[in-house]
Amino acid sequence: MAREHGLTLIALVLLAGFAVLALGGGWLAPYDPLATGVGASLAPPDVHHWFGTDALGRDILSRVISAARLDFGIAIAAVAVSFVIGATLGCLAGFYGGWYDRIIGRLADTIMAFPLFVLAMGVVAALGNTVANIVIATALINLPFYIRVARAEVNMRREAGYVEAARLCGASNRQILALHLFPNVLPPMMVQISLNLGWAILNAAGLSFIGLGVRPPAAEWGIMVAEGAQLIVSGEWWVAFFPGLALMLAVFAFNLLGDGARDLIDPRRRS
Amino acid sequence: MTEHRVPLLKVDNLHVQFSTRRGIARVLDGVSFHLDRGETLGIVGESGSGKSVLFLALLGILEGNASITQGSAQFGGFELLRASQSELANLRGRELAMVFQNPRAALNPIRRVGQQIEDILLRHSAVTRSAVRARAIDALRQVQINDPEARYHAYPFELSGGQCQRVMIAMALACRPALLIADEPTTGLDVTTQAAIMALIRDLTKVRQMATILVTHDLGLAGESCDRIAVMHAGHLVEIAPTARLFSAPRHPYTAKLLACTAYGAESIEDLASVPGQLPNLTRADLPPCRFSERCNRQLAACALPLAYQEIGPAHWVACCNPERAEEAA
Amino acid sequence: MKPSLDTHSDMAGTVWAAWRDRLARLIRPLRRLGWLGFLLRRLAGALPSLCGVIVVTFILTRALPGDPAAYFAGPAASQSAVEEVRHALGLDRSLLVQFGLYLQDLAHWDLGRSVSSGQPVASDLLARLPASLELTVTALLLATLTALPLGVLAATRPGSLVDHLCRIVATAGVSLPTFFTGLLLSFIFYYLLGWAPAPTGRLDPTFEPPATLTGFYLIDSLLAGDGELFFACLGQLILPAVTLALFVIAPIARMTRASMLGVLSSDFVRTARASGLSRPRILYVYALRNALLPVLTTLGMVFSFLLGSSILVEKVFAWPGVGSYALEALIASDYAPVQGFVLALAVLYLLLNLLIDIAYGVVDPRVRLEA
Amino acid sequence: MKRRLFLQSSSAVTALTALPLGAFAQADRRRELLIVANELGPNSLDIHTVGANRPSYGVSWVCYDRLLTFGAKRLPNGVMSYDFSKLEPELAESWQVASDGMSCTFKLRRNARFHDGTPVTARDVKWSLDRAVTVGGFPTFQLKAGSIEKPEQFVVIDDYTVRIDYLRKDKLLLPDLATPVPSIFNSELVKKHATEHDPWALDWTKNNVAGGGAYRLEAWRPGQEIVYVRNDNWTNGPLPKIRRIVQRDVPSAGTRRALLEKGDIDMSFEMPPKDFLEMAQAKGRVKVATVPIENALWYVGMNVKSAPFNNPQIRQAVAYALPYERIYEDAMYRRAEKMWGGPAHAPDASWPQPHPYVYDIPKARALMKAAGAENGFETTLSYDLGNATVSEPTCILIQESLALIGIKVQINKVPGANWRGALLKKDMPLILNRFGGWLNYPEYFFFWAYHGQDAVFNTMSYQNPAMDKLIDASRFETDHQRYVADVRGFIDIAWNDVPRVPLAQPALDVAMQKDVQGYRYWFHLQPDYRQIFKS
Repeated sequence: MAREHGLTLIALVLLAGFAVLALGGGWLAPYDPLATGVGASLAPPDVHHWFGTDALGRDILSRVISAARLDFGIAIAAVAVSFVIGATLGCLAGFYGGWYDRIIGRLADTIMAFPLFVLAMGVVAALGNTVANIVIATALINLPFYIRVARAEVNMRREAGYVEAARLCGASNRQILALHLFPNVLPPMMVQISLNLGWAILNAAGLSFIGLGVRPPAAEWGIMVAEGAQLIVSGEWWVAFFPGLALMLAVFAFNLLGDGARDLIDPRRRS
Repeated sequence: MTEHRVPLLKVDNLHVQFSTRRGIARVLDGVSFHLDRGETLGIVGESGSGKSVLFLALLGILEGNASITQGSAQFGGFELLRASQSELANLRGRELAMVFQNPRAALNPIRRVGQQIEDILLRHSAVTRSAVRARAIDALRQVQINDPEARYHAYPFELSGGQCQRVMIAMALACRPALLIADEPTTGLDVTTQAAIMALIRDLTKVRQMATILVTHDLGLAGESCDRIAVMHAGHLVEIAPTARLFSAPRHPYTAKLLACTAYGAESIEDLASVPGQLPNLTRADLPPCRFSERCNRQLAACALPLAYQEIGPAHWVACCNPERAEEAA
Repeated sequence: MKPSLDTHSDMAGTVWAAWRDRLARLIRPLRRLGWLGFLLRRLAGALPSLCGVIVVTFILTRALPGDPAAYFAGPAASQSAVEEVRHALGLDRSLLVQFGLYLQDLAHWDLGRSVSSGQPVASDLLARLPASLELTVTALLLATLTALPLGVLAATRPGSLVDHLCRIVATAGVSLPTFFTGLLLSFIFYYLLGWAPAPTGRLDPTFEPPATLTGFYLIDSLLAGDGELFFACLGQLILPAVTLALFVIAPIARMTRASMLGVLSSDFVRTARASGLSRPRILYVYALRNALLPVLTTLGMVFSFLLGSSILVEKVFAWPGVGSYALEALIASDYAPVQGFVLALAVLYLLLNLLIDIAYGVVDPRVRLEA
Repeated sequence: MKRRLFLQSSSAVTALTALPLGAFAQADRRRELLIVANELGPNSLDIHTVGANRPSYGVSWVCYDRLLTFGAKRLPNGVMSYDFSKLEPELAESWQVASDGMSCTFKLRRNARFHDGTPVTARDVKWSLDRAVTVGGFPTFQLKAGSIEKPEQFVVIDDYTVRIDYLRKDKLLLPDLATPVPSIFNSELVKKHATEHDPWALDWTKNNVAGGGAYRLEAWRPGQEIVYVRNDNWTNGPLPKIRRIVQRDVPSAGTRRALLEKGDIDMSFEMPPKDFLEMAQAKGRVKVATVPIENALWYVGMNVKSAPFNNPQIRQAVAYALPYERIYEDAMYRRAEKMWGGPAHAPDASWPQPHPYVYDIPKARALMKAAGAENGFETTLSYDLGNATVSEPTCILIQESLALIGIKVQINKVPGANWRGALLKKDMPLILNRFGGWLNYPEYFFFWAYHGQDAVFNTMSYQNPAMDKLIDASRFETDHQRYVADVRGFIDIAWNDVPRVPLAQPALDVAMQKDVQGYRYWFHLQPDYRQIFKS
């Protein structure tokens, strides 16, 4: 039990660290993350540049730090969008059933019928590679998960006693949904949100890797790994390694947190 | 006269605790009783009183977070609580068999019932693969299942609840155990089927001279089938007496209340609203020695002393310092 | 009173059983049809999704920036030459007309022609699909064979060190971007250690690919009886398959663990334990088979995941599959292959789900017989 | 001829003696096998087909023959190159320009055969040239550059003689015949596959080779690999030494480098400049051959049609604000020729030559002020994602540098194939691009890149009648003095108006194993396997 919480605690500490980086990045970074030539190009890690420098002599540590804000920003924005839209649609589908359910269900099915990364690729390629579009694409592919979770939770509870009671007390459908059903959706959603945050970061990085990510010279972990990828062979491992590590740790932390949350919520674990 | 015989099962001062998120729950606290060969003992109590845990502990199949802290359980002279898992596994199903409530869920949903019986036969008897099928069908026939050859191939979901319970009984009796523990065998069945199942258990155990323990909520059911009845409350065995005596002269306040309620026609203990309060939270640190004391209207200062059993009649034991007087219940 | 009750219930039982039998005999052929009907219904249920996919794909590809007409017209073409090509390609018609043309072509299994490979998309996809399938299926097998034991191990010792270790390993796997894992693995095992063959696709250039029977090199080389070739193909396959597998071990292991935990605490496992059945029998014959049901559903999800991330892995390992094909086409704004690819994958995904339904039916008689 | 006979017999002897020695045979086979890995493979086997990509030119080059080819020369750095000044026979045994200079007669080799054994005749030549000038698109455009425009120009005299009539005296005509476009097809074979909709059977030649070149096609798996096998009956040049060539598509540059360094492939053309630099410096088992690409330039283009770049002073300010040296060092890794800091006026008619601008921020600021733009402006710098390895760092350096004179630049990467469409629209204010011409003349370059005809490569939409006049004059100028004056004239205009600022002349690098010999640079930048052998 203690170990389990230990892992979740580690995840929280990691995420708190990343949050500090994301919020205080500009103040913490030793150099301007965009300035070229602050060091020799492709210098290995040393006292001045802890993570080394990249091909244009930019400080990788500063770039990794400043990327935290962008990556977390993308992930949080994407998850927020899909949560708001997905939960709303899911609640409507679960509560009213009928055509609502059919149409919203089909929408979710259609999205799910695509390999999701492919869909994200297509959306970004079609709309153009701006941060906003990456957010939209990531939000879109996460949407079905939120719809399904919300729908299932609401559907299960819509005949529950307290809902009937509320109805008898004259609560409107909207009030019942907002006050009595929606709160039940939140706990399983938290799990989904935590897992999806990690996934959103991975997704944005994957898009960057294939050249559909944010624009240069913005620092973003995925782009940095992609830039560094071709340097691994010639031995300049640090260019890809540190951003890759940051990326992995962030996703790892979100996943651990999501797992921890799931164990708290999943009744099977309580037995 | 009981002292002269070696009982089939003798449980002495059994303590079991669960470690839960909220702390340690002492779910069995000093439970002692014995059972003779061929005897039928009823164990009654509310849900959560520890009746099922008692037998899971004896069989060695408690959940991982449970531990037996104290006590002994002699089965035919064999110490169950200190036996290894493999020794226990050899006993289970062969010497000690159990029938559970909710037979549909208690059968593997995706395995043919015949195969499930065969699994036990193959495990415990020297039956050959070629002969095992006939034995399984025979076991089905003995529990009076129609067309056992066809039912052999059925999956649990294709059978009615009563049929499933018959299959469970067939499984339990397949290796002719010395003791059958029937844990709420009729829960979830309709009334006529309940009676049929009880009759089946009674008949089969009688024919084979097996000892039976019937775990139930239903005092009436226990009264119809059992030689003696033990009453459990919150991990304590509060009273044990021959059936007739228990019904006529219950001494523990809890038993008395139970009987009073039953007299008003409540079907089972679960329906009783009139026993005030509910089972205490077993993880509490300040649990009183008598766990009924907080629900009891006969509380005395002596109730704060350690719980003691007293034999207040022939084979009649009660764990109460202020038992009801015999006349009152009559 | 008791005996009479007994006979009564038994009589009722007999009558009921007789009826059941008669009924069973009557509906047995129908049941078989029901099985088929179940599949047909599943297929029909997937049709709206398929239509949705077709529409979305069309809109998406038409929304792609870039101008195929300019590409086709060649490097030195004037604006008017481009317009001519545009007209020839039908790209100057209204979207609705273009969609109609697209549907018409689809009905003839014509997925259009790829600009970048110069081939009909359908034949490109057919030529490349086996490569992708060989990779993803191997990865899926690899992941399943690793994740199932891991999940079972974790479930039998919940909260133990093994459980947490499994979780950390699996979570770390899913936290690694596949392209990063792929690069790292090939750097270590090919460049530094020299254990793996060069990441140059399905086969070392010094070998001839086996005669195409199934398109799966592993199977074809075995059919051809060429052991050396088989191991050469296997060698090329290992790193990309491991890269992909690492990514999906976590969801399978997690689901196995959760499902096993659920099943292990279920009544019928308690019955099995109370019957003294051996531990392996309880674990594998009783618990695992039941626990597999939700795992099967997860496998469907995971496969979709695999197809998505195989794109990145194919890029890293120069794997000539449909993923790298679609990626190149997408970067080149080559409509037809992207469209064809997405459609093919959606169909593949639907088929896979059907396969999972069948597998579900095989494992779970309730689905098979109650359908 | 004698030499080839000797080679054949000697290889037969080695083959015979080597039979019992398996290992030796293996090594021998490896020596006759060339494994190449490139980023991208061909999308067509026929350069005439619509949308054929650059690697397809390479297929045409080795699987087909032309009437003429170029000779070879050794460059100062020791690398062999084709020689633009020296035309040599390929299918034509000899050729003769008429005394009036208005036609040229070609005598074909009598022993030339297509892959299927059919003799190559004058009818095949006419059919192939007819096709090239008729199908439209790139082949037609390319031949037009040498004034080869109409089927009537090609006259069959007899089976082995063909004459090309000139429309005008164009010095590019004969060199144009040595480009990959006028490849000679087996016309009878191709015609069998012609249809009403497709009279030139382009659909068929796209997937089938109907040539008589030094290599036959063994297998083509589009997007995966192309495999050539030597045409042992080829007699239109020295028989190649390499018997079999496997050219794989390996999209990841890092992987290609690893493959080379491990010795698993023999050759690779496309790699980031940094890798070439390091491999060249490492002096390991890999060697790098580097040749500046003739008539090609990296440049920053400014759209002169609209503000702010319609102001020449702003364009000059940009030209003074580009960090040439850093781009050369950090983005191109010196795999290029410097093209800045030259004299104020073009000293000669050589091309490309350095422009007079240097990195000088104060001067740039002054020019901005003079243009009334000292407060700067915002703009977008676009580049082709296909060239990202060089373009992206270059753009970042430019972005940083232009910020110093108040120009805020957004970087916009355009996916590869959209690039051409984007160029065609001519609405990008600022671009980084690369352009080169096959035929090595300055006026050829300027005709595409600066002429007011506004071809797609005039990405700046630059129009200047004075320049057009000089370009047109120089194309057909026969007097050398006047020609040089014309060329220096239009170069000076280009330097003064700076619609585009050249950054550097790119180099073609090829990395190969030490034992790979005989590499030759060609203007089409595709590998010519015919000269390659292994030591």
